[in-house]
Amino acid sequence: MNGGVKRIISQNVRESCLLAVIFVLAVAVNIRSGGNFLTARNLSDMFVETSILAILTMGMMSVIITGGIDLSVGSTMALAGMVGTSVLRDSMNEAGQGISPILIIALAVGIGMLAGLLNGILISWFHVLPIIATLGTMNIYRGVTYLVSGGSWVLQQNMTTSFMAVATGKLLGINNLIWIALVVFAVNFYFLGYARTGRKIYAVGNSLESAAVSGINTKRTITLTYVIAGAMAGLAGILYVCKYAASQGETATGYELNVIASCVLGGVSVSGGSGKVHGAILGAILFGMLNNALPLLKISPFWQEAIRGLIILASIVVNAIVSRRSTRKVLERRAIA
Amino acid sequence: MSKLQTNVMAHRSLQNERPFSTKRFFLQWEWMLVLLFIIINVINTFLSPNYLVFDSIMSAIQMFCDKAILVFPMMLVILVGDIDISVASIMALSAVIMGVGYNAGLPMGAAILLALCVGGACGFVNGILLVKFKELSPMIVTLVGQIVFRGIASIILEDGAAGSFPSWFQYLGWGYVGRIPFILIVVLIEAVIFLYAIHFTRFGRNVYAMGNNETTARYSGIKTDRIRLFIYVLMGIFAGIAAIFLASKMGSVRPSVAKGYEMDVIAMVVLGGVSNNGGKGRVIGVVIATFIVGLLRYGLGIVNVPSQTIMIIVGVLLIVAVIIPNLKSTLGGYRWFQKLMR
Amino acid sequence: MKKFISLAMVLILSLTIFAGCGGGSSTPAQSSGAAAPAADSSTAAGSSTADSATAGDRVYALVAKDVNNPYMKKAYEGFEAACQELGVTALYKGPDQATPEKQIEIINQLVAQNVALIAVAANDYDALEPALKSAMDKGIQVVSLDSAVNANSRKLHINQADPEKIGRVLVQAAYEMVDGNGGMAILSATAQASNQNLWIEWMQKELEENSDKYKDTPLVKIVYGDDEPTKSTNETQALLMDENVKVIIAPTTVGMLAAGKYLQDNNSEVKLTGLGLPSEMAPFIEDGTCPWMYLWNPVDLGFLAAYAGDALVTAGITGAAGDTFTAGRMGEMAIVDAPGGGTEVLLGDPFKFEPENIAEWKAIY
Amino acid sequence: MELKNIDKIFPGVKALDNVSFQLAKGEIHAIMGENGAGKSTFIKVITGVHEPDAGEIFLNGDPVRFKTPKDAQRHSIAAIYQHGTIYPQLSITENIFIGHEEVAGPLKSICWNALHQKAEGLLKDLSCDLDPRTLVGGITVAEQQIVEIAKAISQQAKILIMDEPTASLSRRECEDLYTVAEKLRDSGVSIIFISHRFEDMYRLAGRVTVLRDGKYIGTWGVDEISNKDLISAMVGREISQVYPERNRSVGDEVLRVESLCRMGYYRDISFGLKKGEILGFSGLVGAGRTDVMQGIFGIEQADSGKIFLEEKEVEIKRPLDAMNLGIGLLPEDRQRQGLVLDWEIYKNITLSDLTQFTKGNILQPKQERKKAKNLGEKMALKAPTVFEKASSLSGGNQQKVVVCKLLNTDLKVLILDEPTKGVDVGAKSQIYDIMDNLASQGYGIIMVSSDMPEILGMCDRIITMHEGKITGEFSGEEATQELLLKASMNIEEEEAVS
Repeated sequence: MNGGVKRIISQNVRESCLLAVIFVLAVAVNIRSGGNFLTARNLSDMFVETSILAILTMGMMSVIITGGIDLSVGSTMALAGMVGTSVLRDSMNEAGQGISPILIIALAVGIGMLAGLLNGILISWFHVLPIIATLGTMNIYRGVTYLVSGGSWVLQQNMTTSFMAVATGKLLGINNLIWIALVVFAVNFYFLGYARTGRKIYAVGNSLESAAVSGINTKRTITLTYVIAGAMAGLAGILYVCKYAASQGETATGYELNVIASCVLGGVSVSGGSGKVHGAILGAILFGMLNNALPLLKISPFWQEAIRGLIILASIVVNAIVSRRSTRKVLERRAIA
Repeated sequence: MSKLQTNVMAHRSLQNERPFSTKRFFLQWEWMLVLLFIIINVINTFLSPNYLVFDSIMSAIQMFCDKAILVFPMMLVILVGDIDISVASIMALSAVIMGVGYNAGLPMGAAILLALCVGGACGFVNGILLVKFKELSPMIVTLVGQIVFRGIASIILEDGAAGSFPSWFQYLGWGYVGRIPFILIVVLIEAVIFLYAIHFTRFGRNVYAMGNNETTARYSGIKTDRIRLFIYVLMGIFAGIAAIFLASKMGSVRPSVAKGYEMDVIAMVVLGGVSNNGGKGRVIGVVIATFIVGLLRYGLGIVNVPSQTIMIIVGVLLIVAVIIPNLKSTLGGYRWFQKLMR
Repeated sequence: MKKFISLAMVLILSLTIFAGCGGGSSTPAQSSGAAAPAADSSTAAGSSTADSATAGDRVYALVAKDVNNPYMKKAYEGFEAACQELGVTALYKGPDQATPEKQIEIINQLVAQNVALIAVAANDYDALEPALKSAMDKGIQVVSLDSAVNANSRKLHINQADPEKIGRVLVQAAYEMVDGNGGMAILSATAQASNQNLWIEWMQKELEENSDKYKDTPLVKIVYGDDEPTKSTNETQALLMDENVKVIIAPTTVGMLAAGKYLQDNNSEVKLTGLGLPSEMAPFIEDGTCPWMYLWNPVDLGFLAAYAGDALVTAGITGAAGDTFTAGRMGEMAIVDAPGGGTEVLLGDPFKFEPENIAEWKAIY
Repeated sequence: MELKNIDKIFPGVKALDNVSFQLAKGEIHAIMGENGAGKSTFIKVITGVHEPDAGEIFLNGDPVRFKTPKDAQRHSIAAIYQHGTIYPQLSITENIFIGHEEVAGPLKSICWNALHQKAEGLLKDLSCDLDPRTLVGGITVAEQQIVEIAKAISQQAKILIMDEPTASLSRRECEDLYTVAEKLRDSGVSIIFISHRFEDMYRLAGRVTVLRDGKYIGTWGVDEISNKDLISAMVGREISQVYPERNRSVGDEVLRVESLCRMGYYRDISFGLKKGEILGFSGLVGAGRTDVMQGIFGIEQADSGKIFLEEKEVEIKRPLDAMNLGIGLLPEDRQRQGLVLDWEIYKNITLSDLTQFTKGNILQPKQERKKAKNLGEKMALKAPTVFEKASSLSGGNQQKVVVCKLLNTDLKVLILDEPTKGVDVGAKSQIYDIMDNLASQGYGIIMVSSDMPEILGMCDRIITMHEGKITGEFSGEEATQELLLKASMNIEEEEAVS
């Protein structure tokens, strides 16, 4: 048993460290904030906030594993959210009844997938660099969102209570959003860890040529990752507008950077090929924690951004150093052999 | 096929001159840009009578020239195969420090110098991180830079604004030489300098080599690290310069200035035909592209196309510009495409 | 090869461009009914060019903080109505993001179209000065509304309500809501928003001047939600961690909405007041999360702006204190000196929205 | 399985010229040929990586077309590639089973424990006791080769292709491979076996097919054909003729290296190089020869050790230092390290030193082209103009361009890492002549090569390396394939070398 634990830790050094950091930070913040942090209310708030980020992170990580990047998730969120809620609004009757939330969510996810598909095609079939392609679509999707919205917002009174219940409702005393995030996490954990297709993503990220030679359809795999990212963005988008009961053109502007940041915090290597699902989720949690803790610590709003940035910087530099250490170990082993 | 033939009929003596071929001359991305440029202007003039007025064009140019200043160093960054998304934040930081410095009693000249130094320092930070930690991608490093630099700016100035610069300072952003905006002249001079540096010097050649194949460049004895560091510092300094002109344009500075500039700049460079895999593209192309984007925005604005639609158009333009050079490699396999080519 | 390429380029480009122009007028189609104003604006936009081209017809332009801000849309409704009465073309412009840089560009474009009037809701108090000045040099009248630009860069400011009144009345409201016992907190927009900061100053003044009255209702904290739902919610959350906070003042529609939603979801005891759109805030006023709040009528604000501008353009007033003009149904309006320098027209006192009247107003704006 | 007159054309070269080939069930069929004879391309056609431009493939009589590797896999054809297809950041198990992992349960989920055990088993058969959970990036080249083999075996293919599987294996590991291969053969698997090593062939193969310059030369039963005939079949002429006569006068020492070390790559490397001498470095792939050269050239600086140039100790931090001192390196992988592929020939040539072409900081393309022309013609570079893109040249000519690039700077020491890799025979002998020529001009030349005949044919002195250590030094006269092989294997295990 103990051995088993040892093995798990030895194979998840970075993740374990991350977990430790999170705990230490939590305690520290709690003390500094006079016990306001580790309260049931605040924790649940924090996790609800984080759950959306976590969902996006799950989507983004597979893109990053293939060595790509998706800057368009923020815009995709807005688009999916806006379309979903607009449909909902137009479907509402006087009694405040409308299409069932499930359908709306499905619709949003679908739109997200379409957006992702476009990205994927541009990148894998037309050989556009991910950053450029998604930079372009970022503008496009955002613009389309504005056009769809016609410049007006969809607000609480345009949403059915059943729809808003998605974000506010609880199951076993835990907010639905958290449940959804957990499900996404579980699925992704299975997909990237235990499904052939999932492993192919890693293969492609490790070495495109090798993957091609060993009969993996690289184009399809890459496209798939962007579709996944898009789908997650769609889901996150609709949940986002549902949570804040307001859907606007500028919903989630610049959100993509948070997502990328939490992937990086979670040790997903941006050069592609490696990154663990549980690592990424921890990264998201850590990032969410920062967002939640900094105001709690009564840190001047003007300091928060810089602090956030420095913490990310620190984490990636530490990551780099750690991995250098490990390669050095390998060399030593070789030297002895 | 054709290549095979050249090999077959190969002979011992090597030609080191080749006749000027109009075909080769006109088969260049730049000509398409020129074409595009003309089309846009035609369409604009045709859509709005207010478009083709010398002064209004000039003032339009004045509007996007502060971005144009960033375009050329960004071109260098992309040429070596990197990307820098922290420029906007560097601008904000150096602008803020300049403003604060001036309001703290520094002479304007010193404040300007300060801004340049700050910009250079930021660039140095990016560069040194990338050189020392080769495993980090430029995307991430400059992303962090983007967050941190603006963060520092907002620490310094909090919710305040700095400014009330001396009156002559406004000339930088708004002044005219005759009927030509001062800033346009600055940009053109800059363009000439970069043209020279990129196309006619050893430095330029080395940069292209790096962008095409960094390993080969290293094996050929090029100090790749030094060049990369230099380029990022340069990027930073020019961000500082842009910041100065922006400050003069806005008359006052806040930590929030120049948000989103980096994306526009990158778009201009890429449209200019600077390959996003590095190592390809020309200054002239970038110049044209800058004016295309700027005047397109202006033209559409002047016929009151809603700004969200303009977003879409620019986005599409960007992607199309990148796709077209790849078309051959993408569709080359398909019969119908090969037919089209004939 | 390349021939084909350039051909493709031409095609795609012209496509995008016409898509663009189409996009403008196709807006109403896509946002059926829900966004009537959008429809109006863009059609107006479409036509206006033609007019300003052919007849020397005047164009009055309203530059919004950003083009997707419903509050601004409301203002434009009034502005447009006024313009129709005046028989001039109304034009609605705004950047896709609320930044001064982009507003400068837009102002520049308007100058190029030689519109007669620019009414701007500024994203920055000073930054627009050079642009607006050059506009005025070209003989274009400039008024600011909602959030002002500095005195040198405007003929006249249309003040939705006396900032002093707003500041004081909000604090008094908060005081009543906690019956004189419990800390206050302010959830503002961006730290740069000029009008918010002005109101906050007045709130603080109110607190200082009768400090004995407010001794049990101290101002605990000022936070900034950057007019962004996520951040506003996070900040609200952080505020609630502090037991002293019993009431939140949110002088910004976005912040107020976010705060209201959060309080409602956690059915918290903390009260909320501030400046919000009735249509947005109705649910919270009805369920008592926000007992009452204030706002002026943005439609009237736009309406007044148009008439004031028109007076500058046609009636030959210079926007000096003491000038008067008639603003259609609103009757005679007088120009007074503004506290921050320059001159302004006052729309009137902030209007109080409470459970009794919210029902009727939420339908209107 | 049968292939009929297969053609494959790459820009600039006809890699396969109407090659035919039969493979019987349960036979081990060796394919032999020089570097660049088209063996690898041939394999890639069979495994569907390349589609043939002409010709057809039959499996058990019926024709098949392999568009993608997947098609080939569906017909249960598996291959070990010469340059392994490894995923450095994935575990050994994954590398072995990627693409065909066993899935179980309703979710079709991969059961790692089972896989790890299977992997362990496979490795055991190859008597290699690595933890299948370790990342492949962290094991030696030889170990990676073994993983490759395990991977191929794991696919339970009907047809198994091994491209140079023994290239970097020690004697014992080879023996294990042989036994495994025989086991497979007896179980009815057909194996195509590609190797430079004659004893591999004699030990395993039933028949041998020879390719030369992409052409099919012939197929013989192993016992029908003598070593000598085989070689001449491969080379096309008497082997001795390929190499220039060795009548160079060796001058005094130009380069000396003393106890050079880089942790994990090589240990106390010491040797000297004289003017006009060609010094050969022989050894298995991954023996650390390339690393040593890169150490000397300043690509990856050595941790410790001294380098003397003409008796003066020098410090080489980066390639530029080396080049300024007059040391030039022709890198192992010319496409990745030697050339800027979509640059014109002349730009490539002058890249190594542009200072001589600048007038007050401004480049003088005319002068560049002139120099390029001169060098190119000296090297008998086959190209119409100096404006051709490097990518459009054949392997041999590309290599010549890289050589020109070296000669563009004035050097004392030339380090040539696998100079004839993937170069057609004609160009090969030209390159040999060039080397001889340069040597007689007084250059000191180091030649790293895995191709024993060429080392034997060219070098005045030969140093062998194994696992980062120098294991032997022979004069050109005394050296034989046998000796070199022994030295390149671990000296300790001195069992029967047939």
